[in-house]
Amino acid sequence: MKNPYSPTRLVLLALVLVVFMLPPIWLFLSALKPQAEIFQWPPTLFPEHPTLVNFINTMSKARFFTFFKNSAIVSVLSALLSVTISVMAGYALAKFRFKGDTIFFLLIMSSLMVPLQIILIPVFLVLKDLGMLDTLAGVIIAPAATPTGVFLMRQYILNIPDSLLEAARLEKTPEWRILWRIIVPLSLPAIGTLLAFNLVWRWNDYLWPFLIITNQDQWTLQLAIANSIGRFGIDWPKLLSMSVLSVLPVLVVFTALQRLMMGGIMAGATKE
Amino acid sequence: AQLKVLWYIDDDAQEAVVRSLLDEYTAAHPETTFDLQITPYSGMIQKFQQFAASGIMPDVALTSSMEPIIRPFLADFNKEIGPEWINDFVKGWADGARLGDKVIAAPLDVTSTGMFFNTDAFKKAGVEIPSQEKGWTWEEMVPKLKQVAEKSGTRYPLVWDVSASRWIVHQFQYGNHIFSEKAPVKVVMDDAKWTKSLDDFIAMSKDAMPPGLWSGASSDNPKELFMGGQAVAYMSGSWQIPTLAEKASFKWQAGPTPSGTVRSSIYGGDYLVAFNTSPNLKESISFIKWMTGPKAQAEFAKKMGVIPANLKADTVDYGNTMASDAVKTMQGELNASPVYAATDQAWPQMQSVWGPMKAAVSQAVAGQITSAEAIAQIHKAATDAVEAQQ
Amino acid sequence: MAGLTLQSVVKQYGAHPILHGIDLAVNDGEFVVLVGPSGCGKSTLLRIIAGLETTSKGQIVIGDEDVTHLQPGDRGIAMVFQSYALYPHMTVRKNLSFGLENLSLSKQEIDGKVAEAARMLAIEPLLDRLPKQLSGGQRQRVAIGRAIVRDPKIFLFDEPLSNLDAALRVQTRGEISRLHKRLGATMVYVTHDQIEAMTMADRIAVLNGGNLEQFGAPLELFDFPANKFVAGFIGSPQMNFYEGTLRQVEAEKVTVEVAGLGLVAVPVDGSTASVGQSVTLGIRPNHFHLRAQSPASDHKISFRADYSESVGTETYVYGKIEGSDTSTIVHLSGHVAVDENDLIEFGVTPANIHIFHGESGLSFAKRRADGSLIAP
Amino acid sequence: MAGLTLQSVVKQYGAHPILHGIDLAVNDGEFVVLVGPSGCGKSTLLRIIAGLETTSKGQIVIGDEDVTHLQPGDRGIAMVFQSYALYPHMTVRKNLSFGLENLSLSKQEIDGKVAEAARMLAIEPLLDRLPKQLSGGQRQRVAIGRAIVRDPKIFLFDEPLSNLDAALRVQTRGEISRLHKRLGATMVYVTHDQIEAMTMADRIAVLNGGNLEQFGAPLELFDFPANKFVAGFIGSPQMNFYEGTLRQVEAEKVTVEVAGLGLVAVPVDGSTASVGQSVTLGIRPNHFHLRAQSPASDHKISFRADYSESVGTETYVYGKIEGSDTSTIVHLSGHVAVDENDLIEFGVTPANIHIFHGESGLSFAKRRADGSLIAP
Amino acid sequence: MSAHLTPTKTAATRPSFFQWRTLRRLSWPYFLILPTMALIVAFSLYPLVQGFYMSLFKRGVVVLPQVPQTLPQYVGFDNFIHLLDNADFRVTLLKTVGFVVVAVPLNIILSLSLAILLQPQTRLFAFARTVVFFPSMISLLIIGITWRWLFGLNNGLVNYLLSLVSIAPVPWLEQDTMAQIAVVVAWVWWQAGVNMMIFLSGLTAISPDYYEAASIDRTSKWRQFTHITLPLLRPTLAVVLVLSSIEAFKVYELVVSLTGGGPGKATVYLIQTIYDTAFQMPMKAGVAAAQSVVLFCVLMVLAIIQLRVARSAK
Ligand SMILES: Nc1ncnc2c1ncn2[C@@H]1O[C@H](COP(=O)(O)OP(=O)(O)OP(=O)(O)O)[C@@H](O)[C@H]1O
Ligand SMILES: Nc1ncnc2c1ncn2[C@@H]1O[C@H](COP(=O)(O)OP(=O)(O)OP(=O)(O)O)[C@@H](O)[C@H]1O
Ligand SMILES: [Mg+2]
Ligand SMILES: [Mg+2]
Repeated sequence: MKNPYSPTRLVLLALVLVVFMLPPIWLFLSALKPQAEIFQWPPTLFPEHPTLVNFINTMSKARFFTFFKNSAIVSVLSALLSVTISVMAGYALAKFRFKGDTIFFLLIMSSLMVPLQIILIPVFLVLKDLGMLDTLAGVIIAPAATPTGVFLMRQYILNIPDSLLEAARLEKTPEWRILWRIIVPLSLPAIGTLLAFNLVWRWNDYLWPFLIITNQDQWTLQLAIANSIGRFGIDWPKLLSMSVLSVLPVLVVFTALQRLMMGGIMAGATKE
Repeated sequence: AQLKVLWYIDDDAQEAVVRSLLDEYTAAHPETTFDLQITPYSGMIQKFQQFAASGIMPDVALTSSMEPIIRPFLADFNKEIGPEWINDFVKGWADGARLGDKVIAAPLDVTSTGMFFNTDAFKKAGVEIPSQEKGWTWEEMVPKLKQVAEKSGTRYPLVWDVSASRWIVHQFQYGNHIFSEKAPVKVVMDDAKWTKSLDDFIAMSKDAMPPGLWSGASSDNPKELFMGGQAVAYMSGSWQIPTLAEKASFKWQAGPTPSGTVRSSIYGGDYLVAFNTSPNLKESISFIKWMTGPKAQAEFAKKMGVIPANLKADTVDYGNTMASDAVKTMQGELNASPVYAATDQAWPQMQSVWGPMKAAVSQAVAGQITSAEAIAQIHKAATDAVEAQQ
Repeated sequence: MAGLTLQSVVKQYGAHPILHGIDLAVNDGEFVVLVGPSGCGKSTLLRIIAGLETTSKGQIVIGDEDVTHLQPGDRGIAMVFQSYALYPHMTVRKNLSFGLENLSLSKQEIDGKVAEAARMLAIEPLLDRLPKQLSGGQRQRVAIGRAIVRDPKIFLFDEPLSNLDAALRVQTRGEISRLHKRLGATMVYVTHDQIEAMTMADRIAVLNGGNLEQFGAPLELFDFPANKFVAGFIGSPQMNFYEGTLRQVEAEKVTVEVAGLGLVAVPVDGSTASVGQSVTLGIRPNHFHLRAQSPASDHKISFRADYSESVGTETYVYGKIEGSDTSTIVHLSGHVAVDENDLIEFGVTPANIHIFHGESGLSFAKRRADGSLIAP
Repeated sequence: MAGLTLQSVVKQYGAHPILHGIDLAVNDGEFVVLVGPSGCGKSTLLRIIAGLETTSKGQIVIGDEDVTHLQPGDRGIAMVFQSYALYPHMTVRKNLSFGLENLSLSKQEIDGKVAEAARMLAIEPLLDRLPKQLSGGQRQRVAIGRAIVRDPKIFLFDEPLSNLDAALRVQTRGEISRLHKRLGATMVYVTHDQIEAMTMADRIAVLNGGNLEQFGAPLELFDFPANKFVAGFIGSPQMNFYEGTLRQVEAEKVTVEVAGLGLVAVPVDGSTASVGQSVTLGIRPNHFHLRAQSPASDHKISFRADYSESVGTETYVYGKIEGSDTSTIVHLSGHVAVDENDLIEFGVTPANIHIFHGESGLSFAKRRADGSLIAP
Repeated sequence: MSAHLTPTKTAATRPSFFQWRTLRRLSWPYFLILPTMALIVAFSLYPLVQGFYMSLFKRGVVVLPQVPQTLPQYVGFDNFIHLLDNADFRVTLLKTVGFVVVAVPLNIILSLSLAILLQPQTRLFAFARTVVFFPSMISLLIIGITWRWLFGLNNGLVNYLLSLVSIAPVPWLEQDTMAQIAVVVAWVWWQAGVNMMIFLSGLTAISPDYYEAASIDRTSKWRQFTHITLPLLRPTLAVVLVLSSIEAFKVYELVVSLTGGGPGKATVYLIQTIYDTAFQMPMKAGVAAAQSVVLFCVLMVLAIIQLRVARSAK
């Protein structure tokens, strides 16, 4: 009965679209400008001489694909790892009562409050002791435990009825099979969303790769983007084109996984 | 063996230059190969601290400052090559490589800070730029710049890199410097004089520079403004020459950099360092020696558009008269500079003053603190640094 | 198949006791229904049998084996949950075979068992559907099917019909009963639905506050409740209770004085009673007969109607017995027109009247039709 | 107080019609129950009356006022939701007063109204509790209270009891009925519970697929259903239906041939019928009488029992009429022992048999007890 | 009913490997939680404890045994005491709190409004939701740089657009308050999408019955919002409040790339101070550690408050 397209709503909607779309669009359009035009005064919104040269320059460097590949490997594997251990921990915290469960939960949540920036050197020493420096494995494993992920999974798994697990136990199902065949498939919406989140987090992450990686062969895109800010200035064409190129895959992944997002997980997130 | 070489760059072209030189060395010395590791410049300090904390060092690194924290790891070239070798280099920059009776770095290139002008704009406005020999003072130059800007329709008279080392040149030119020129290092600041110059600088920033440029948060990029023909003059340094030569769409020239009570630039540039933790120390030293030797220096300087640090390097032809002239002018500014233009920045203590200095100046320009407070902060940072080193 | 014996099973959560020592012996092949008010411990008892909860004290024996410390999966038990607990992401077929895959059976054996169960429950056409594509009754059958395939010694049901609507409930009730007959398996069934309990059970166990109040055949509980609680709990609408005082005690008969009813002589065993003692008198709503249709030997009662509800085939009249303050419900068959404040005359056969000790609530013993005395 | 009239109310969602033109006139002070299968549009109709949905066509008149285009708040109605929709974060008192605060009433007036409603519903001790601290029945009363305080012209109830357990349901049913008597308000009540409909309604409206099938007093619907749908829908267990063919047609009687039943003569108006036409014959489960107790004029039926369920006071027997394939349910009062495959002889009074046109499903008209003809 | 009891074979019925199986069953949850705990301890808690320990020393980031002046000196709680009379740190702390106090409510108001505005389930609104969510998918570095550029005083698009309608250039990043506002704006812009999503799920969880009941009661839209939506959204609000407060306290990358902390030090917040103190000043790592302890405690207190709020809302 309520018409969602009332005039006030549409005006507000237009405003929202402008405010939220303008900066990314500006970024994108600027990447299509030749260097001289990027800082031209008065500025142009639409490129006067649109060109793909910035992209071509960026992509024609063989390195770019290495960075891209590294980013992809890191974000995919790290996200998978992160989701896996989050599901495990979330399951344990949601469905088992064991000695210390609250303490574990509090410890995990408290790590949400530790910004990496303030513990860089101790973390670096740990990484060194574990032999993870300058390896993609380090970038994949070190940031994999996310309190947010554990929290989301726990909230979601809480909603899976106990009776399903009990039914399975009555049927003599081994615990690992319960996890793999019941908990995992039933948490798919949450897993999908968390996966999407993790992909984005890891893809956009700068600090961890910077901390771990020195060798350029293992650089991720974000390192390459940061590197376009030099000692004496910014390599704008490179920065812009890399930024745009780095955002595109995220957008694609998100659009693909968006359906999962809307339904499942958020409901879990807030059901306190 | 394979040497791990840590480097920072400004753009892809520079990386290519470095790689080609490394390849050249490998061609001549097949047993030595390189693993070039590029790091974002802003992360160098942190990287070095990580390395120091964990004791894993590269074999060779490029550095502009030899962070105090890595100094204990640096190989002594005096021991490895002999005490005479360092005398081959530009003195002001070579002094920075000394630590006590050691030489802990090899000068790679030298930069000079100075002024660039858009000569097209001057021509359009019908204003003359004085000759290098004649020079001019700030008081003479600023009104001229404004006049040129107005007449030529250029947006801004003056842009200035937002950087502590570009700023301190202005102080140098009024005889102000931070540290004693000779050991033992002491803070020798005359706060009143410093404050006066800072006041002048602030006035100038309000008068002739784009609004907000120096308050530290501006999104405006002095280089892009100048390159885009939006500024008449640009206070920067010799490293801009290659880009200007390649990309500027107008005629330009370097200098004369205005003077205060004296003429001054500031020594800048990069060093190569080797680490005594390296298992390949001998190879690293040989490479550094080659890289800073006359032949490689000339090649490196030509391609990078920098001033060779090695005095024996052949005269460099930068392939473009504007560029060659500019390099010569910039070099001249260095030669005309007082001793402290080299020593101030050469003291290791200076490394922990740059940060507070930039913050203090930009706060003063932003009006958050008075000039006197800003200078006091700089003074304190310097004093602290001296204490911390003892 | 096997019997099930609970020996003084005690359960407490923390210091809070839930079951106070339950003894229960279920025969092999018997259909036992557990009833009792909400929170009395029915589900807990069932879950203890299944092994989903541990006992605090006591033993559980299935067949000859003490299973008290066995894991749920090792007890040879199948349970049908109130929510069915079907795995929502698996097809019906997969739901049925999932548990079997834990035993080392060949694919063929599994398929065979699934097919057999599906045939028995007539869910063959549904095998490839997901639970969400099934109706409530179909889900119910799949849940039972999942229990059947495992060939358990004992079936446990926890209120399996409470999610179904009335019509489906009637139907499924019949199906479970027939299944029980066909499989001859031991079944323990929790419900709070009177009709389910009465129609399905071989024996009913009435639980109250963690104690077993009575365990017997449905009609025995209905006709010879052991105490006031069981009398009130079994039968719908509830038995009407009246407070009274014992005026006369004989071996085979006692006389009770009740406000509004006067002196009522009831043929029960008076050996445990003494004159002057307070008792409660109980009359089931359906034991009131219109005076016109009741024999002269009936006790006569005048009833003031408050309002009535008629469902076409039967009529409930709400009101009070003249001279008494206790609300009374009368259940008449057929449609009877009653208006507010109507005075209706009823007769009640003395043998249908129950008497309970005022304090303990225990029944006065009655004689069965065959003359044997029922010990409460 | 005011009556309510719906004039050819049509509702469609998109192109999909939900209500096909409902005409309904509810008298002032009447208690009308809406029943019908799930999805037939009961809730939609109620929400249209409340103004929560717009009509696609047609008018809604309350008292003398056309309210079709008024906002819900301006219609002078109150609605009790199935979920009660009590504001969970407000105390009972606040829940009751929340709606009143929208009218410009003084604090005193509001308190007065709340106190009165609370007294009427006996929820005074609960006024400072939150809804979650209430039992199901108490919540129900608060929800009603929230409706009462506003002094609405019309009360709407959407399955208000379906969340309660059986016992509470019976009790609350009585309370709503009494409330209706006391307030004398017009009430429209949606339920899918037979007994609720039969016991509470002044008149019942039977909806099916967006059409009004019949609107009349409960017993009229039970005894004289307008068509096969209503006949099947009203009464539990459902009426038994048998397919047959019309063999003989008279003004006051028709004769039908049905497999297993043979030729059955039924006293209905045959004026609209023709010989050879296919008809459906309907007999309610409780209209079967044991032969021994049925008069000779009854139609005789042999019945093969399948199984039976006994609830102490009544017995349901499931099986088939000999010679027929149609499942039949028989409802007998009292406890009757029946075994599988027993052959039972029943009699059915012809006047209790219903006949429906094969195609349209419309009833053949019957005569009331007073001899008037019931037009379907 | 005291029926005969079947004799039982108690002793013989226990499986021989009872102990082992029990052990395995009991250790299962620990096994599940192990990977997460291991990583969190290794890369978060253990370094944190080390950081706490560092706060008791006067030392630099790096300790080199071969260089005596880098060796830590135990100073007890001096570093904390210094924090108290360090005006700079106090100012930064206050500014950070100020940022949180301004940005978080704004963020909540905006994202809640967006959630309500974009709630309808049509394609257009679904698209709009994606658009609003999009910034959260971009790295903060890029966000900072883009906004810095848009906000440029002399070369920014925003001021250019303003100049087209003859509004004088606004010093977005050149004036203290404006720059602080700019950081808030960019941060809110970046975070709004995530919170909007959480609010949306909270909103859809509120039964429409309440609104219908209220509309029958003639309740105005605004009263419905304040008396029904807000109270029922309280658990969601608590979650969003705490998560985004923690996030706001940790604001760093955005500031560094947007204002670099300027103008002057106007937008230097806690993490940047800690970072700069530790990495740019000699022998100040102990002080930085003390600062992080303070930050951790503030966040902990916040989280505890959240637990309280969420519990009382239940
Ligand atoms: N995990 C638990 N911790 C503490 N008490 C519990 C727990 N589980 C159940 N109880 C309590 O044990 C008692 C019995 O619960 P149970 O579920 O067995 O009742 P029930 O007879 O099945 O009731 P219903 O008919 O409502 O299902 C209740 O009072 C309940 O509150
Ligand atoms: N918003 C809607 N859009 C489309 N169809 C709807 C909508 N709401 C209800 N319907 C359809 O309208 C029909 C009638 O729905 P309504 O809720 O009135 O049924 P009902 O009689 O109340 O059923 P129940 O007994 O299950 O509550 C159903 O077929 C339903 O699917
Ligand atoms: Mg239960
Ligand atoms: Mg409905």
